[in-house]
Amino acid sequence: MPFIPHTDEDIAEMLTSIGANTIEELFDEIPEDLKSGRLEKVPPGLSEMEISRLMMGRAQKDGFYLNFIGAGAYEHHIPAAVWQITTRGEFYSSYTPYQAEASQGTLQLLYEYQTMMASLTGMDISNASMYDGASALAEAALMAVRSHKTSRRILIPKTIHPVYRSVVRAIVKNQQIEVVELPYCPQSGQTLPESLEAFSKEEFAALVIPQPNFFGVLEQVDALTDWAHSKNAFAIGVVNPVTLAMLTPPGEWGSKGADIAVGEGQPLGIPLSSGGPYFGFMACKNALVRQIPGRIIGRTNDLDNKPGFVLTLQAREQHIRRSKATSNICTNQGLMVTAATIYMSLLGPEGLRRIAAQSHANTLELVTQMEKLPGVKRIFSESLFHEVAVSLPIPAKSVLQTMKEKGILAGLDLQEFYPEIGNAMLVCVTETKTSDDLKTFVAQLGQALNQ
Amino acid sequence: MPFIPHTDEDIAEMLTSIGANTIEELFDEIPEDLKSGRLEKVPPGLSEMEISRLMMGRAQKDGFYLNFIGAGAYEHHIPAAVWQITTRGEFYSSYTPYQAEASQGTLQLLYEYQTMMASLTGMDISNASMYDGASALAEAALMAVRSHKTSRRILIPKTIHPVYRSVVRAIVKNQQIEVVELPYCPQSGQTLPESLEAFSKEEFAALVIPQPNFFGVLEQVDALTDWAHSKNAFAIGVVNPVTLAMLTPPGEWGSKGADIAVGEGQPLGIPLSSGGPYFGFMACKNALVRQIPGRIIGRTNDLDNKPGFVLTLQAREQHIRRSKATSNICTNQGLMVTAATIYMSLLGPEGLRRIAAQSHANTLELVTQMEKLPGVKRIFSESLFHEVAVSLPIPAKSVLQTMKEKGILAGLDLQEFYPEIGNAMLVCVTETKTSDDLKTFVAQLGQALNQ
Amino acid sequence: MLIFEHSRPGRRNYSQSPTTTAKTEKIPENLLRKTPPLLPEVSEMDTVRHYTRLSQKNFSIDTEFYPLGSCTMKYNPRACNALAMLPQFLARHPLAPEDTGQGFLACLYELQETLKNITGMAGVSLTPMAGAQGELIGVMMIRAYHESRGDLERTEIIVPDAAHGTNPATAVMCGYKVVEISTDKEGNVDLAALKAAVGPKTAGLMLTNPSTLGVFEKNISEMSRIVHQAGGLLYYDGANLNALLGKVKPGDMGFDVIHINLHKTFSTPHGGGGPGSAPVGVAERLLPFIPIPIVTHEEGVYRWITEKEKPQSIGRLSAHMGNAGVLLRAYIYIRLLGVDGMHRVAEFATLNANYLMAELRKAGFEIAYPTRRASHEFIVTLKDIKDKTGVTAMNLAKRLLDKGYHAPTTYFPMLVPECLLIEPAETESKETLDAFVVAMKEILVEIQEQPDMMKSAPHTMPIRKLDDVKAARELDLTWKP
Amino acid sequence: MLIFEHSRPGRRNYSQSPTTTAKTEKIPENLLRKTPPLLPEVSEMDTVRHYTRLSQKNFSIDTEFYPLGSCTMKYNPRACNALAMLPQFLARHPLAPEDTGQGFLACLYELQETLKNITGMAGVSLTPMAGAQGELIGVMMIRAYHESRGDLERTEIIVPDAAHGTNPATAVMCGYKVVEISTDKEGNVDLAALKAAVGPKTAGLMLTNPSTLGVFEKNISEMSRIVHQAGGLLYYDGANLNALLGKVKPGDMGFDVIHINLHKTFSTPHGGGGPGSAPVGVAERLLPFIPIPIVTHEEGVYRWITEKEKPQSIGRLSAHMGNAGVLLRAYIYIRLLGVDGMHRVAEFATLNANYLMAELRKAGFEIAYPTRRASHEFIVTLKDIKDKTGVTAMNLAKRLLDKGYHAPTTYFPMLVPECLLIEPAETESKETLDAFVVAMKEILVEIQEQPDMMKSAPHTMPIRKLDDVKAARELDLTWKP
Repeated sequence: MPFIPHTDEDIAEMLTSIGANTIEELFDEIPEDLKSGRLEKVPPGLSEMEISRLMMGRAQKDGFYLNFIGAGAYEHHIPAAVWQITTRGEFYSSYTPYQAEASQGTLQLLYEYQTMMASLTGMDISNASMYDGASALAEAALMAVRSHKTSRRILIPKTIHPVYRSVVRAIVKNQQIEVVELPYCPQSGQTLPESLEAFSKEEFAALVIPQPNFFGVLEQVDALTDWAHSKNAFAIGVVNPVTLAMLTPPGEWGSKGADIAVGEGQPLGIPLSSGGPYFGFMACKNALVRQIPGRIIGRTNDLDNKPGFVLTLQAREQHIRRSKATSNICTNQGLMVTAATIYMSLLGPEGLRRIAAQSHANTLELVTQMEKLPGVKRIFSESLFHEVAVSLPIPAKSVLQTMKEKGILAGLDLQEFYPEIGNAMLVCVTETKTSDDLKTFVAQLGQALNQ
Repeated sequence: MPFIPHTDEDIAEMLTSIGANTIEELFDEIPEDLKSGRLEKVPPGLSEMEISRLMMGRAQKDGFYLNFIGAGAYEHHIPAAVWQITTRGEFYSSYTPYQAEASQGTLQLLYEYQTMMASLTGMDISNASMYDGASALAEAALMAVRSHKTSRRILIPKTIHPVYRSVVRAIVKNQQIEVVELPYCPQSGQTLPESLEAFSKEEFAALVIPQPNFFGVLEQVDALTDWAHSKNAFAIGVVNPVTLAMLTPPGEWGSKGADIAVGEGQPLGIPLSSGGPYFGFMACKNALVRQIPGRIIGRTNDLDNKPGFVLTLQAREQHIRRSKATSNICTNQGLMVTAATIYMSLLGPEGLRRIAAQSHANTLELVTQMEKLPGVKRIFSESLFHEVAVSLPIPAKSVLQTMKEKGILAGLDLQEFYPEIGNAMLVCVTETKTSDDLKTFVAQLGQALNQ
Repeated sequence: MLIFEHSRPGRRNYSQSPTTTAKTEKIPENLLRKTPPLLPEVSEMDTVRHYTRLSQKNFSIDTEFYPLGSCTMKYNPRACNALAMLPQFLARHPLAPEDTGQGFLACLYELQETLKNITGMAGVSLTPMAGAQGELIGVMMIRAYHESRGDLERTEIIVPDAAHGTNPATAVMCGYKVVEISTDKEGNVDLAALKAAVGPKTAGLMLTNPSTLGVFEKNISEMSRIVHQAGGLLYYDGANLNALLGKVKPGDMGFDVIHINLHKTFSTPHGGGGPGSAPVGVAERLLPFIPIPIVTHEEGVYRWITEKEKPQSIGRLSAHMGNAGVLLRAYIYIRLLGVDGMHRVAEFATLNANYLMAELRKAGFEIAYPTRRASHEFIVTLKDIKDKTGVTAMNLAKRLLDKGYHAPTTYFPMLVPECLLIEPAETESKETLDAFVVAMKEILVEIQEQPDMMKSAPHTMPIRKLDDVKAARELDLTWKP
Repeated sequence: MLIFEHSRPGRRNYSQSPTTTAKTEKIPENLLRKTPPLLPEVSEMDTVRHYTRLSQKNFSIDTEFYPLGSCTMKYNPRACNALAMLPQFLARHPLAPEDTGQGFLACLYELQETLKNITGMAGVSLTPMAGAQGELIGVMMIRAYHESRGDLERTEIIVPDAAHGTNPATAVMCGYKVVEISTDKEGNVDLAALKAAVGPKTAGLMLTNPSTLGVFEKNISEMSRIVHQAGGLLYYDGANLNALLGKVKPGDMGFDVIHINLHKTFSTPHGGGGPGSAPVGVAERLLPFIPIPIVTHEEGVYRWITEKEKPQSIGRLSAHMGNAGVLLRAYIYIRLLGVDGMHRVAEFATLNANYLMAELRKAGFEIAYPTRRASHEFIVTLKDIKDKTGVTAMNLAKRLLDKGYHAPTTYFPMLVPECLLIEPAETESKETLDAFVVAMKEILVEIQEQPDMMKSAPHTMPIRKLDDVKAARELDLTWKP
């Protein structure tokens, strides 16, 4: 009986106390015809030794690759301290901090996290996290609509991560919210402010602005933000937190700053892990504080006037407001935020800036080297950050396949999401790659193109 | 400046307080001619990311093998909880528990360890550990000589781990202690009680008795212990703690029980790790408590009469007794013992018994299957535990080499230590091996013999 | 002390700072940050020390008993964490090709299949990242189902008044109107109220069984008939699945869609409030609408099902594969339990709950539904105590902290006054339950003898009772230098 | 509560118990255990909970400042632990062939070479498992050296009275007589006493520099000359190497043999009292005697040096390769520091010590050697305070625990009455030192105003002052059921 500590004596004594003869008797309120009998497809139990052998075998089968895929999930070095502390039982196995006095560790950490994220995004406040970047954007859209009163339409550029667009659509759909897509400039790779002219007569609750965008290109965030505000729409920034160590934060975009900033928190110390768990972040201006979904931690005082931390503004939440809540969201991604907070503390502003700067420099270096190969060209003219879309003389699919066999995941085939671009792949280089790695990449790419 | 938190301002303020102009000035008492200047061969610093890449590369180079080598270090499954708890900062980075009030965690754990080890060995008391099994045996020999008064001679059978014999020799040599070796029976693989007759006229401080011995064979411990006592010598048992879940503990050998039990603690949850850190254990009868080296924890009361734990009998130790101490030993292997204590708690008596029983069963199964191959024979007739010496038709060296190329470390070549045995290897099977592993072993051995 | 208060300008961790090479593109000036963000400038040691100390201020399963009703705080096996964090699993990019993740995908596939068998559903999607998202997805599928049939007049979701707050909140997020129905004295849904509520507007009924009152909904088959006859679908909130694991399959009770809180029943860590994970299971008729990604298996090769194969799918709800690492932990837990262990979970969770209920009743506590069996949890009400002494359920909860026990769930479900919802879970031993009863008895005495001390509890925590009103009125959500 | 008190007969962890197959050899009945050992029968969760809680009762570097003189309690980088515990390193058997451990052996080889460069010695062996074993090995080599020359009359080892207790204990274990020499008022070895002590019986001198008094032995070159002229060898106890790292090489000071406490200078974890690791370095003339195993390197291949290649070696002192995993941690630490970081260690350790000494002096504490620079540590004496108030160094030490600081080393070195040996180490920040000074000032006030409270400290630990005498008189070393 794995994980069940009862001895035969215990069971007998407990049944006596209850006044039952068997454990089965405790289920006597369940109609017999509903009882399922033995589960026929659940395998027999394994010992920890056996499951360890099985999982290690599977992990080894999956192996290690030299990875140049980004596209929303980024490989950064994670300091050893991050997960050694995060997986301490007191963080790992604690519950949501409803009992504040017994949860000051988690609560203070979340307050620190909120402070870091608000500053990183240039916003006034931050919640204690969302599920992931995509769902955070969907919640931001709902929040904008809730706050806007008159419009239920959201403008989203095509330069946003394509899956984010799908997720937003899926979530907002049932609330009669319309999602309108903005085209991008095939030369610059940006959402041009001029393209907004077509919408100048219409009303929108919000304009979504990615920085950098899915192609790794930097958008004209000031003009876009100001346009949104000129139209009385909210500006929602979708940002990569690591790049914010170098780039202007959403709170400083345009003349008034964006209203809401969201994004994927994964780059802040969360392993790639085939896609999760990650965490989304959401920060906003003070004016929107009562519309923000998710948990929020506040500092207050105890009976002795000592400072302490509590979940606050719970009146927005489902367990109090039920059908009138700002969202049905109940959990955050507590453990991931624990890791991210420790990560940001270990890096500090200068460390994070260097991560960003070195990722940027490595990407530029790689693209410079790649362009020396015949037929390989950077597609977009505008400044990029740490991702680059490159056109190839042959389909990306075959190039990626060949390089994979050499142990390199060279990038993402853009065919599925942007077929109009032709043979192209999206390549990301972070600080984790050495100049030898870049040389290997270029050499293998050269060979792959010649096959 | 890795790990040094000083800002330029800090340095300036600190120097001002000291009244010095530069940090270099603080070294002004050191004669100039002794100063070494720049270290010319220490490499430049790496970031954590760089050293991680380096070490992961080296680890992958070393790879994984299906291991059948034992010979003093044993591969057992280590529950995940063991090291996740052991590496908690409060255990990992704490100092020796001299300040008892600030070290009750480590002290109580060590008291629990002492209780477990005393019971496992059948002894009255245990110390808080030694460096490793080999040095523990050497300390046991010194302890026997200290306690014996009249003899400075120790009888050690050749069936003890050959390196243990070397270590004992190296350590006791300078104290004018003589080590006398006992032959083994080439048929049974045991130290025969009859072989002791030759020494019946001589005086010894102690007889060392391994169980199981280096060949994996079970010794006639009752007769050997009784012989020692009949000669007024101490009986020192050298045991594998996992086997003690099934085998008679030293404290119950013969009519009075052995006087001292020592051994290698590694099988109790310590990874193989190319040889260390492991820990030695030492337990003894009450009569010898003031002669035992190393740390000992005792339970006592505090000012409120609440029970608590302290280092005790420190009057034996070097930091109090200096040149009159029982040993120069100062540290124990605290962190390893932390792991072993958690391991024993997770396993319990029945879990440990099953580990032992399954290791035993697997070894018997393998030897049965191996003996079906022509020219492969179990060498010794007496009962074995979880190791077996097998003779081969060709030199073990070539067999081991061939099997290694197939990813199997098939055993230890006995040539170096016991050239008289001929072509032979010592094979160990623990509970970690499946019946598929055993089949693979036999199949590969068959092929290796045919090459 | 906040981490920011350890900070000094110019301090940094050199071993965490990569050297930077010169190469930079000319990024337009207006796109570059002017002032650095307010991240702490502290040493690695100070970070480790600060967060290690903070962690020690938490209660957790690894340190305390958590009889927290509706939350199923059971032991989180350390092996699940260790094996889900094997370096190859951590390093794998979500967009890496399927043939570089066959080991990972095999685990997910087997998890899907096992959950289908356990719940009796026809299909399972692992994508939801939390219980609330599982609910959202479930109700989205209900809506997609009705819409696919052109059945567009169904605008209401029925929810019992005892339900989790997420149920009505979710229904609203999916554009539904919520109709609440009442509970009878025995803790069952009022069948008459249900009959009165259903009709052509009924899209579905959301239900937890055992209910949040800790009792099995005896009339479930009849309810299922009523709702289905009205053309509605049945949604199962899997929050309390632990009580029925291996005993009753939601599919057999007539449910059309279900979410399963892996962080409850399958012991993935709560992590101080997440990440959760809540796979959804569906009956045959909802299969076309199930969200992707889903893993399929053909001739020894695992792969993702694509949008093209599921054109009616409600789509994607996360950027990648939901909380993949949580799924691995649940998979490992299930393999450790095995079929025998699985059947025992509900048995021993139920044994523990009924034993604790019996012992607390003997100790003098009032049980809210004394004629019923506890499922895996039960309710104690302090109404009488409060009327007589002024000591509230919250006071008792805080006093338990002083005694080294996490508080039970308080004031939920709302329909029982001054309630404590108590769920011991199957991994706690009889001795722990007995020690908890002793503490509860001590508190009964303290309530009589020291009511003022009780009202100002806790007394031994790192902090005393906190001012929630001040927190909400004078918002202090970020530290300012 | 002891783990045994959570135990119940028949309870076990099923996931940690392998299934057993029938096969057993007929083991003679007398060799089989009759009664099971007294190991706890507890659940996995109870084990995790018990030891997690126990850990929280410890002070540690990860939670507190440890100004513990002579122990060099600096930050233990988490990366060192993580990388030394990579699965392939953990899984490798010590007797596995060398070609399956080239990565591991490369680390050891580079560690040997780096330590040679740092210490200025001609050879290094990594085998010693602790400082005391390093000493033992060092003195064994001194003995082997004299014996190899037929110089058999050297029976004495000279040790300053301020030395660590291990020094004289080690000399005795090697069969030597110990000759103690005194210290002058400035904390230097009394040169006259040394001259008087040396002679044809002198095998060697054991010395720590900086000495345990926290000051640099100024006359070291002269001492070296005296001992060498008498035919003796110089042994360097590397306990205080942190103060000189990258500044002075022991080899340049004339030492013939040295041990290096990796758990001090190279930041391997103390682990609650071990494992340590203490490589020995030797000058040219001792090279033949150095213990094995040692790693060598030929044409890109690493291998162990064998007994045959070192026929005069004092042999093996451990069953395998000493504390291999500790060596890996030290190697990683050294690579993280790099040459620049290495030079800074001593500088900042010395800066911290001199700053703290200056501040404590200003606060009113009496410094034992006020005319000297602190090395990486210094001594405060409370003799005056004790004479006036009865409050002892031990009382102050215990009171510091209440304030969240580990106590300094007390009553060592023994020749300074009521002493506190204080070593802050380089990884502590100025703010931490300043906060410590504040606490020390508070204590000065408390000594005056509340001497009785001081004498019964500590007051806020999990336990109050323990009865050491009872512990030693009424031995209770194991729990009995």
